[in-house]
Amino acid sequence: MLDLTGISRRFGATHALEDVNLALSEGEVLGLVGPNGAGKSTLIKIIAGADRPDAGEIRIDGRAVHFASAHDAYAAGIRVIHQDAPLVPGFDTLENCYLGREYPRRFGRIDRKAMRAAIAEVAADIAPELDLDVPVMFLPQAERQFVRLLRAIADKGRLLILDEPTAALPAEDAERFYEVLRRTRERGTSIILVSHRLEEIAEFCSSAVVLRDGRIVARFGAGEVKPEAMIAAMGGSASERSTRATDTSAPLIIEIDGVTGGDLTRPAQLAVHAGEVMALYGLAGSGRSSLLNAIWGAIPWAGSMRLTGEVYRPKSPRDAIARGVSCVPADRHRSGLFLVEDLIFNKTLPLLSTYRRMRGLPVPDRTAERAEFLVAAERVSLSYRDPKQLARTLSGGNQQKLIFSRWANRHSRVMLLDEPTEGVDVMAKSTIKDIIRAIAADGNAVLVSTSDRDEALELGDRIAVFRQGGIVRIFSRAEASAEALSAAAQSRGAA
Amino acid sequence: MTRTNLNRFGTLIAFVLLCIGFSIAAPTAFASPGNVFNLVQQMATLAIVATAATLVMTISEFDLSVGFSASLAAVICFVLFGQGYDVWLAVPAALLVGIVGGAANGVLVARFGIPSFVATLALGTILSGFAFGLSGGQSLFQSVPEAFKALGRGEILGIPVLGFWIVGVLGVAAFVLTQTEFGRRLKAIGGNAQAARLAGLPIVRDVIATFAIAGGLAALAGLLLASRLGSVQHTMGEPLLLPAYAAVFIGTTASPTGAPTVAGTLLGVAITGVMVNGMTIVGVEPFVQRILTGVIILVAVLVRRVGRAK
Amino acid sequence: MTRTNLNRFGTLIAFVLLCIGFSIAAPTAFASPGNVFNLVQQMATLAIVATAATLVMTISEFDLSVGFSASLAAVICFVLFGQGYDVWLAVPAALLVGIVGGAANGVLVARFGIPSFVATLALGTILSGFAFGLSGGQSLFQSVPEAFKALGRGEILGIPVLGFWIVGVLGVAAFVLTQTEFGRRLKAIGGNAQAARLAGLPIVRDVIATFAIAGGLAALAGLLLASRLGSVQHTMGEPLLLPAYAAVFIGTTASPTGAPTVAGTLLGVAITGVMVNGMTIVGVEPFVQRILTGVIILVAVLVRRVGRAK
Amino acid sequence: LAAGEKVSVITPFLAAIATGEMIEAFKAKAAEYQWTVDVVDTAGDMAAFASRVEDATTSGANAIVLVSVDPAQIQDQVDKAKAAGVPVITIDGAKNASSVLNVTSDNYALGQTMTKFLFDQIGNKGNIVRFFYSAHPGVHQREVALDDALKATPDVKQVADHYVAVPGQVDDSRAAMDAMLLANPGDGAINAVWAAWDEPGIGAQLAIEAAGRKGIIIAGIDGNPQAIELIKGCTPYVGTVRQGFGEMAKIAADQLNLILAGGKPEKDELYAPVELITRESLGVTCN
Ligand SMILES: Nc1ncnc2c1ncn2[C@@H]1O[C@H](COP(=O)(O)OP(=O)(O)OP(=O)(O)O)[C@@H](O)[C@H]1O
Ligand SMILES: Nc1ncnc2c1ncn2[C@@H]1O[C@H](COP(=O)(O)OP(=O)(O)OP(=O)(O)O)[C@@H](O)[C@H]1O
Ligand SMILES: [Mg+2]
Ligand SMILES: [Mg+2]
Repeated sequence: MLDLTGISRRFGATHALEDVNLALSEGEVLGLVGPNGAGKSTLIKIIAGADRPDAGEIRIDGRAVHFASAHDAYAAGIRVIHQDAPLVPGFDTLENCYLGREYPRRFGRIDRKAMRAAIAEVAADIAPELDLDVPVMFLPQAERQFVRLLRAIADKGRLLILDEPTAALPAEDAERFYEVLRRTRERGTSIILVSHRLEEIAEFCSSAVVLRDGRIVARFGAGEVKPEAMIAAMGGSASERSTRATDTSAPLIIEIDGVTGGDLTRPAQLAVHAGEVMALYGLAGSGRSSLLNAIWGAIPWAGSMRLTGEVYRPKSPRDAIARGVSCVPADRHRSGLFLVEDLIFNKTLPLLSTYRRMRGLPVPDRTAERAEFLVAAERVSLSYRDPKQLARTLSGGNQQKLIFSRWANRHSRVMLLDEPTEGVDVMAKSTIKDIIRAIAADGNAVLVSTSDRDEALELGDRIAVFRQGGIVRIFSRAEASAEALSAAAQSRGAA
Repeated sequence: MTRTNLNRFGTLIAFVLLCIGFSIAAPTAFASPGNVFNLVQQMATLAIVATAATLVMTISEFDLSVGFSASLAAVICFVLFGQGYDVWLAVPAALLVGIVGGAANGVLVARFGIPSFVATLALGTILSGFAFGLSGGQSLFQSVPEAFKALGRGEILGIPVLGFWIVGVLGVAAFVLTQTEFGRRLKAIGGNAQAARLAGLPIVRDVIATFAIAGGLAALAGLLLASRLGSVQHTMGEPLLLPAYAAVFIGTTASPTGAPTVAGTLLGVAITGVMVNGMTIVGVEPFVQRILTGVIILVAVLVRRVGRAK
Repeated sequence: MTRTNLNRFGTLIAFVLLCIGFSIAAPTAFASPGNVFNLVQQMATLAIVATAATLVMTISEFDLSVGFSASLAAVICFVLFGQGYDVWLAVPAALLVGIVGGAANGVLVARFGIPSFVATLALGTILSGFAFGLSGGQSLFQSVPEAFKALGRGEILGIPVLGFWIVGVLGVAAFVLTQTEFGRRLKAIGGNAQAARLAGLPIVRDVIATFAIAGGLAALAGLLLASRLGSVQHTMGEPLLLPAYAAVFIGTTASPTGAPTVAGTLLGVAITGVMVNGMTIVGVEPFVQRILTGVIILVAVLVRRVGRAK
Repeated sequence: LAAGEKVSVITPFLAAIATGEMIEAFKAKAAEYQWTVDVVDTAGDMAAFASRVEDATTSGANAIVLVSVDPAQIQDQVDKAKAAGVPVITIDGAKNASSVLNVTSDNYALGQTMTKFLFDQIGNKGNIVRFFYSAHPGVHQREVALDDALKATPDVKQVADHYVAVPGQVDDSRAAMDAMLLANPGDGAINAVWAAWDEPGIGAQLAIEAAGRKGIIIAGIDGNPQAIELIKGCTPYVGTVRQGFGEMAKIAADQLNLILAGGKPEKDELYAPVELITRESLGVTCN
């Protein structure tokens, strides 16, 4: 049904896409994979009418189409979730889902009852606890991702395109989503799925293409879609699972005692040793981010904390930084990046005062900033064109690496990481994991919240599982398994 | 009562307290039916211009030309009267000028990407030049038809005619913003233009339409003011600008998401209107009036914090 | 030449063309050293107020009180002169009032979360009330010390004193914004306040500081204006408000990311300044002047599109 | 004869009707003398006003005419014009060491004439309200005249006053009068409205008419055509004092002609005659 021939798109000196040819048949479920910056999102924007190619042709059912706006693509039956798709903050879930769609009406007025009926059905399957009437600006980040999913799925089309729909969703939440997606597939809707979780692709897609540097470098047909093969085509190799055990004799770096705050409604008890990586796992909205934000001083909290044995009461991230704590916040667009500033700006901002040319004179030394950016970018394998390019022009995964790079060469006593690998490709994921381990190995404490269950198992010396605003269990490496984590995260009854 | 409700009521409570205060200070004069009648009349033009500002702010833009459009519409109407044209021609012509001027703003903003602050100020300056030139800098008051005077004076069933205008214009605007697809689209454009673009909304068209409507409303306000006063000066609309936006912003503090609403704007208009009226009745010194105006506005927007969860 | 450069040059080219046009229309008068001298003097107050606006817009806020602060500072200074106080006391006192007023704006915005439009308009109204009360609503021009007049008049080495003020104030502001940690933080706050907070920036403190500096600059502008004129009216600063923001916005159209810059603002000030000066010299009718003003601004901000990639 | 001379006419208040009238009259007279007249308005902006005076000086104007301002408000610029040999005269301004001439109505006398008329109409006894605007030096003189008259006439009391907002003066005055009427209800609570110039008086008239209040009279200053219509129409508006705007402009032009020819005016301040306009003087009878 969809035919792309010779699609090219350039941004200045960057060839985001070069002569891409792709055909999608009716009912096909195609995986689109490739390293960060390969051009996946760009390709999707073009198919969705959100961007125009410099060359090439798009055909639907054999007829050439020219999408002047996203509306034209919509009218052709194309439904999309873009990567980091923006929502209208003041709109609730229902209104966000209906954006750009025909509203049901009664007596000339918009009929909310009908809107609710249409959305609630799908919502019950994907996110049963989502409040459909709260402006999304008041929803936690994970729930906003449910809103995006709902938006794409609730409105049935011919072709559904999903750009990393589950990047920050825990496996259990993602499974519910794929459940619904399977039904969509069975109805005969064609699907293009972008994901860095290659198991998902292998499990869900009947075919796959690998994009690299703007070109399609490999195609896999039915039965050939295997993670190892795709990684090889991307030019990387899979990482090993480490097998260390916690050194309980090492001093405690951070002690958390009865802390509540934000979504963390039940007092949390946690202590992390020097050299230890503590993974935080749980369903979306279970309180992991709130714990990290409390330690970061970003939200009001109650309870008590100690840092290297001393009382620690951060009132703002500033206090936390001063005590040697570092943090990569979740939700890079809202909480992390300065999209219309350049890469160096984004990298050096939190520790700007360490780049002074002369002590006491608050004037950053640009040469020093640049040098350090180059080192950090190398370290997180950031792919970029120019340190002065705007953060907006990086691909999603590279934006995530950029935020991570802020702290990559700082000596942090405590490192707080909230979904640090969201949208990051497999190769870079293992690089980041290595960095995290190296930071811990220096005698520091790392708390990493991740929605990737395998990553939690791989990274965590111990794994704290959260459920409904509290820690339900802390697993040692020996006790932990995918099944055990899922069971704890979803357990019903008394915690 | 939810947090949202408490928030919303904060500014309203401030308004009620203000009214109670003046009623105590000047029981017979302030709370009299006659004064309520006056208040409605005095607030009408500002309410309509502030509604125009509300629409434009819904798409997160500014329209600084509203005051100038109001003046120009009034001047054009009176110039046409002077040349013997009829109300049925002069009024639509004047409104049309407002709409076209507004649409031009919209084109500059949506098509040419000029920041709305510059575009509307520049276009407004042009409009004011025309108002000046057409009026010859003179006050116009001759040969005003009775039918025109009836637009903004007198009463129907004991309610001032301008009251009906307020209800009509603000009612329609509120309906459009909250109940129609067009209104939804405007909120989406203002809330996140990128999201609106990715959803395929006809942004350019909607932005132009919004500015055109705002221009039309400003022109209407100018005509009603001219009708009420029976005379036109080429600068008469200009003092409406800042109070109109002040009213919208005061209104936003009464909305949980901080978005402009017609109801909030009306509250903002009412607060400023009652304040000036009440202080004049009580006989507050001019300079003290200004100080109190600022203080009361600050208190009004701060009160809502009383009802806010920490 | 990159696209960025072309974009940046667009508005500058418009400015140069404007100057060339006037030089042709009035060769001896416009392009004379005496007129350049005048132009520098005439632009100084606006340039300084526009710099204040630039700082505040860098953190994505508005300060509508700048004009009122300028007036109040000038009034306070002259009232103190009238009571026999010395320049060395009166000037710092007046500046301090501007700084404190600005800091109060910052507190209202950063601590209490009031939209800056409302907070600064309300506070500005309070300031204007004080200016009114202190001046008694009258023009003040008695007992002005010579030392004060020297602040904003005359020349040093053939360059008008006010020229040094422009270079000094704008130079420092540009340095602060582009070269210092503080400037970097302001851009971060303006770009994404939430991300800035999570990156550990002292947002409340920086916002208060920004508004305080803006208030101080506005006060300085008011004093220089008073020095230049030798008299003070309690509303004298108000006409600076819209042109100041217009200048900043014109300047943003010359910046690749649409962010305010001191250089862009200066260009905006220069365009408006040259335009009015040139038209006066050429002798354009007042109403035509207004129309041309609007047209020229629109053309100036549209020219940059010539150099823009589709 | 000084034909072909370039004269710059500068004012911050062109939007004010009276100022506009003076400038029109001056232009008409200047046309007879074959001068080129450039009119500049700064819309209430004193800083711009100073700048435009500088521009006129450097652009080689042969004379500068300032309308409706006191030169002391921009002393430095006027001094510079004088130093550059450009004669400055003012219409409706004030005497100044650096200007050659001020042609004006005696504002104090205007205020006195109007006040006396108004007080006489109410039998020198009763309650008045005041609409004022001290920012304008001329208008302020009228207020001084009222203050003096109030002191001398203890039976007349001022019960309310309003500082008029400009622009928007008519609407603003109307709203203020609405409030004053309510704050002072009952017959005789207000007997008269003293308007420092006609436009606030027109606003007050609208409020009184809408409220249907009887027994209140209004007087203003300027001889605004709309006010004269109202006087003719047997409304509460009973009087205005016409400033001889045309006359002032004519005197100014004649004197300027003299100055341009190298002469000197007879005095440094000349007054145009003022004229009280009432129903009587207009020949209308009302009942
Ligand atoms: N607006 C833009 N301006 C300049 N360059 C851009 C722009 N958008 C994308 N690019 C560049 O195009 C290339 C492809 O980006 P794209 O977002 O399509 O990658 P991606 O495959 O989706 O990566 P990821 O897995 O990280 O999401 C990158 O080099 C990116 O920097
Ligand atoms: N009262 C509050 N004030 C400020 N921020 C809050 C408040 N309550 C929650 N938050 C923030 O809102 C966000 C909630 O998002 P998110 O769902 O990611 O966190 P969570 O509830 O901990 O769930 P998860 O387990 O998926 O991380 C967090 O960043 C949290 O710190
Ligand atoms: Mg992508
Ligand atoms: Mg989270």
